[in-house]
Amino acid sequence: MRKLVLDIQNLTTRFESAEGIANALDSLSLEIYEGEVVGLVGESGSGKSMTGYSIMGLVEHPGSIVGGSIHYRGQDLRLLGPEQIRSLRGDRIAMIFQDPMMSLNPVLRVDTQLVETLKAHRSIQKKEALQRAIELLQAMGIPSPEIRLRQYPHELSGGMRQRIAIAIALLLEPDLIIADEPTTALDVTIQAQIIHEFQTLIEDRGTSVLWITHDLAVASTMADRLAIMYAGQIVEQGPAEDILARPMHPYTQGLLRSIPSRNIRGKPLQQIPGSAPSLTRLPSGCAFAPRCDQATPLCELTPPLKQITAIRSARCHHPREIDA
Amino acid sequence: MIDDIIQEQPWRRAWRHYRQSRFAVIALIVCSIIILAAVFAPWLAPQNPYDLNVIDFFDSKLPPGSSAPTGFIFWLGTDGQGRDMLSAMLYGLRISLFVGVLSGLIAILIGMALGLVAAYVGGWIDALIMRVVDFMLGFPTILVALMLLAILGQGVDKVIFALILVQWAYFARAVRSAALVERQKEYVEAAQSLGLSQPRIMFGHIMPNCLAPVIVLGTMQVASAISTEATLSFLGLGLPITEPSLGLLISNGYSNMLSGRYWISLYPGLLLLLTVFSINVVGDRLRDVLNPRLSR
Amino acid sequence: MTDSILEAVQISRTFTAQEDFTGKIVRSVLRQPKPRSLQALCDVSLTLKTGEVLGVVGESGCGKSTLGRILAGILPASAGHLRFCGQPIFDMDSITRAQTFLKIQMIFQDPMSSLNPRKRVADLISEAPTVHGLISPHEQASFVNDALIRVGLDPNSHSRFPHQFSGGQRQRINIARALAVNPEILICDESVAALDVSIQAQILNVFMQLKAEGNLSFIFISHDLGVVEHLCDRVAILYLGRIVEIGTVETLFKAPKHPYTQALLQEIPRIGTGKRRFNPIRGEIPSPLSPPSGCAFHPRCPHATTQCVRQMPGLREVGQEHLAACHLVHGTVSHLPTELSK
Amino acid sequence: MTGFIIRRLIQSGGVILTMTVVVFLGVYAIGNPVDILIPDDATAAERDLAIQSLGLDKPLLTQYTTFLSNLLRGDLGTSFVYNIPSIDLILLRLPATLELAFCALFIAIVIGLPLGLLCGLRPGSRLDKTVMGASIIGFSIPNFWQGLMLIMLFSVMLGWLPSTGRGELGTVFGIETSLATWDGLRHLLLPAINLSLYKLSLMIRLTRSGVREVMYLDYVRFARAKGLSEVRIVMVHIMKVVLVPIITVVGMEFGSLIAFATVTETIFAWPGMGKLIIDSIMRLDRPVIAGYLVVIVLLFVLINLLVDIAYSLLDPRIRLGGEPNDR
Repeated sequence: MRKLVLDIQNLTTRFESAEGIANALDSLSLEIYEGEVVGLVGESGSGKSMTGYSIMGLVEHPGSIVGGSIHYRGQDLRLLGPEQIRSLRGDRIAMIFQDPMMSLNPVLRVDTQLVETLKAHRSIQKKEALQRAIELLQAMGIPSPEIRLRQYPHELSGGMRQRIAIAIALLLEPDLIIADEPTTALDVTIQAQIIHEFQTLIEDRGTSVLWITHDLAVASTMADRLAIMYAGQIVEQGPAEDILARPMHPYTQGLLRSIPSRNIRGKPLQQIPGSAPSLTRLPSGCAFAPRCDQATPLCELTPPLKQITAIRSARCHHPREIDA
Repeated sequence: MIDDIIQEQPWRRAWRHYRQSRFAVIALIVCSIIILAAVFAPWLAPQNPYDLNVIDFFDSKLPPGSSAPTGFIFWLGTDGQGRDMLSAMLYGLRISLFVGVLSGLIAILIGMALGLVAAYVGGWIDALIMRVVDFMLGFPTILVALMLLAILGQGVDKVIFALILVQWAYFARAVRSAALVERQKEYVEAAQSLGLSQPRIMFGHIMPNCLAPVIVLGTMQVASAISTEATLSFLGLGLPITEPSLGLLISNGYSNMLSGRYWISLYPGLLLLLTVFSINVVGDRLRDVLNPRLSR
Repeated sequence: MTDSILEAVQISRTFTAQEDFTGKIVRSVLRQPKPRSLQALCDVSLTLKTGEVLGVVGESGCGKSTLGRILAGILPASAGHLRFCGQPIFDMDSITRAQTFLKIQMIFQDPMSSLNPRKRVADLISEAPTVHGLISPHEQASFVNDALIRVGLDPNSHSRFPHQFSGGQRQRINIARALAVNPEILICDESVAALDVSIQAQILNVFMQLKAEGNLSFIFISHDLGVVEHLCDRVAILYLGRIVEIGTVETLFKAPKHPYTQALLQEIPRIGTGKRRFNPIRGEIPSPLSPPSGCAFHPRCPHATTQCVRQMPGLREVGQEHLAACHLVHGTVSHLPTELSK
Repeated sequence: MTGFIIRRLIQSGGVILTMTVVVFLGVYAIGNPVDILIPDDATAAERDLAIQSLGLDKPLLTQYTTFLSNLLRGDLGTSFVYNIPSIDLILLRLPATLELAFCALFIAIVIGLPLGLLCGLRPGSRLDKTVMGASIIGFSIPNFWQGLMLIMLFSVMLGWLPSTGRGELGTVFGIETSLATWDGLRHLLLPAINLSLYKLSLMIRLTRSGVREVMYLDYVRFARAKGLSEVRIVMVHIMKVVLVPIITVVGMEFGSLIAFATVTETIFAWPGMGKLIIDSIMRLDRPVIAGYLVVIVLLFVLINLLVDIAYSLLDPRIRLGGEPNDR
């Protein structure tokens, strides 16, 4: 059995505002093993990005983690002091964000932003740090990295910037990378390039990845295991191919059926009716019940997370195996 | 249950947000009282400070709470001419507010029209308007007003003219930048695609969406205009002595202050401060409430 | 009756940076070159047949949004002409032209910014038809009612503001507003790109239902090949302002001829392939400010020859209703390595 | 970059030229210039002579060109009151005003920046609420009244500080300044505080809103995710971005300080050019007014030019000509 890198149990992150209390994450449990790519899939507002921030200790006011635990290699991150968390961030656990235009500081040169990351965690000479940066940029498919290093972010294309952000995340060879929709803003051909380079690098190093995305198709080409999120909860979890072939939760089933390529061309798409509920006004019981065509009176009670097989679990009263 | 909040209209939502700051609500109340006091000054003031028949020169410079031989009590004392300070202040407030609000409103109209035209028409018209705006904004308000009044001379109309001239550019710039942002939005293209006329798009669609910054800036500018007018009057370049605004009252009392007759200058000053302060607090809150980045 | 409802003939569009007086002086003092113009579209010819859905696919900066706006009459074209039912639009007098463009409506990408936040739904929908005299003021209420039902919205929501709706509902309002002036063509510019998958399916179904009703033709602009394959009858692939390939969805998706189309199709992530490694083409889309010589795709093309560097390929017939702009494809015979044509 | 500076130079030239027209019209063409430019006690013959020598009988355009050429030689007429060339008079008073404005700016920056930063980092905290409330008072108090109250409190009631004049001057590096002597400092303190209060409030608010805007951006979040220390995040990633617009505002505000110094100098009898201009307006000493306007315009244009250059040096997006990346 492979070793656990990250073990999240019953994590609850809450936001309080004038509109009410919202559980952005509601008793979320997720394990990530060494060298594993976990795809965290959900639609907007499902809490998938908040999962990343919660792990990194980057939940900002007015939000806070109110329950559960996050163990990184046996160490509970919630019990660590700010300085200890900081020393883990970027070193052992790194994160990449969605918008390549925004994740680099516009007034600092690329080399500054790379070197400062190394210097924050290692006592290293600037020259040596630059050398490592150049090697990594090359591996990320950036031509003539020496020139790129001396440029400012706005002189680079979106794809280049995202490559640099990924290189920064990989600099210290972390155990775990949290990638929050890193290719969503990019074109298909650039997305393919970046995924290709990223995959090569993490496989060489055996890095674990939490790949957060709204795009099931992207997740399916990347991930070993999938976790599907709806309204702050993981509603279904299991090996990627297994879930895509035999989804158990009605939401996953609906999601898969609404993807055009899964339907017969020109025929109406099967759709999930309605829209996702606001987190401040969740229905009691199963959050998906109002949109679910398989709902029964039982669904007015909150469904527990059911371990259906050794590797599959779903948060549903009536999980069914249906070929999508 | 869901519908209570969803059905809420934009203005009501803004008010709900505004209400959350008790400080700002108090400021709004104070502001309203001040405006009412100014509007109804002739009915509220115990004495008509312009009526020479009721003013007795022997009552001059009486401290607060003194009473005249007629039994009339000067709650805030009297000034150098023997006028009741409270009455003089109410009338002064009236003039100050009149000048500030009127100049602000006219400046808003001019600035908004020019800003919208600049943003929507673009090209050399935009360039021309904005060069003039930059030119105006390059020089501080007080300086332009000073020079203008030095050339024009005193008078209510001249002060208002000067204040309009120094203010319109702020509105033009604010409206233009708001309108440029709005113009990029797809609803403008949708309106074009639906064959709506240019004026209809400009005034019916774009303008209502540019009002938030104008309201905020307008509030702040009225406060600043009142303050500027007071400064000009204090320097002796603003309103004539026949129409004493708060600034002029302060100026008149200034020479008496060092001899201990503080009330002639202090009370009008406090009223001026309260007026400008409460308007600014309201404006500051409006900025938070109407900021689209914060409200969504 | 003519077969084609809208025809674009060699449409081009250049954007030139505005230069003011001081700018000119500075440029002459420093002996700088004239500001480069950006060729967003170059000789784009398209025919939209009555009742069909024509997809326009491309990556960012390929000019697909510019094309949509020119076809909808929002942007003027720099060159070329448009024919609506055989009539040249740009030659019409301004009133007839405006009436013609009213028949071509657009559905935008961002369901929020495409609705004026200060207007109620009823006003949003009824403003244009009222202004154009299509309905009289006392008909408004029932008109709005019908329009909302048609796109699957609750008619009681007519007095709400846009922010009180979810993203999918807003896009339905957009559709209702466009339909309110009885258009014959809908131009959908990335109309489902900003929506979640489950909502996207709802809106695509609205489009398909409208298509089934038979009164509308569509131009569907998208970067999402899956959606295009599902909805469209024919598809045009744009690269750097030019059409590189155009054909029916069946032939183009099954046997793409242009190397760019092949790369696109190969590189979209699909469900069912399982975990896999991509084999991406090199390089990035060149800047339209300085397009490459010859075939614009040659710096990235794995098969580029010296001819590709020198000479711009024209669109040629490569099959039935199938055109491609590539030197290496002649008729049905392809000179490309066969494994790529799969 | 060179293009940018040339562009600004041309625009500055345009502003100066426009302003000379405005000054010319304002001072020479409006009203009866003869009454203004010629002393009242002159005889009719002297008047005619003066009109001819001043060229007032010539067409307006000719008069303007004469005005311009005189201006280029630094000649704007002689003050009626002091009977010395107006430009000389103004340049004599300039150092006192600059000294005052610099001190006020210094106070505003040294106190305003850190306070604004602290408030911005802790929005909604008690410190933030107090400082923000105080800053509204700061820019609500009319400058002149605030000056009066300062005198009232510190000079009249407490008797700590003098209320008028510039005090004893010392010489540092060949420049005469009140900063060099204890007496001078005591005289400088009140007017400097008076002048700085408004700018201080502005500085606090600008810094705060800048910090608030930047601190939630993705690149700050990314900097946190990289594990940088909080000090580096605040001082480099946040402040470097926030300072760019602040520095330009500081430059602009320096100009406005010189203008507002007119009020402060009047109240505190500070012998700068602000007091001079008010006195000249009162006495209708138009050559001095014209001279003041010309000096101020040149000063402003110079400041704006420096600010623009500084801005383009600080912000790489402008410095490098910012080629549009998309579309």
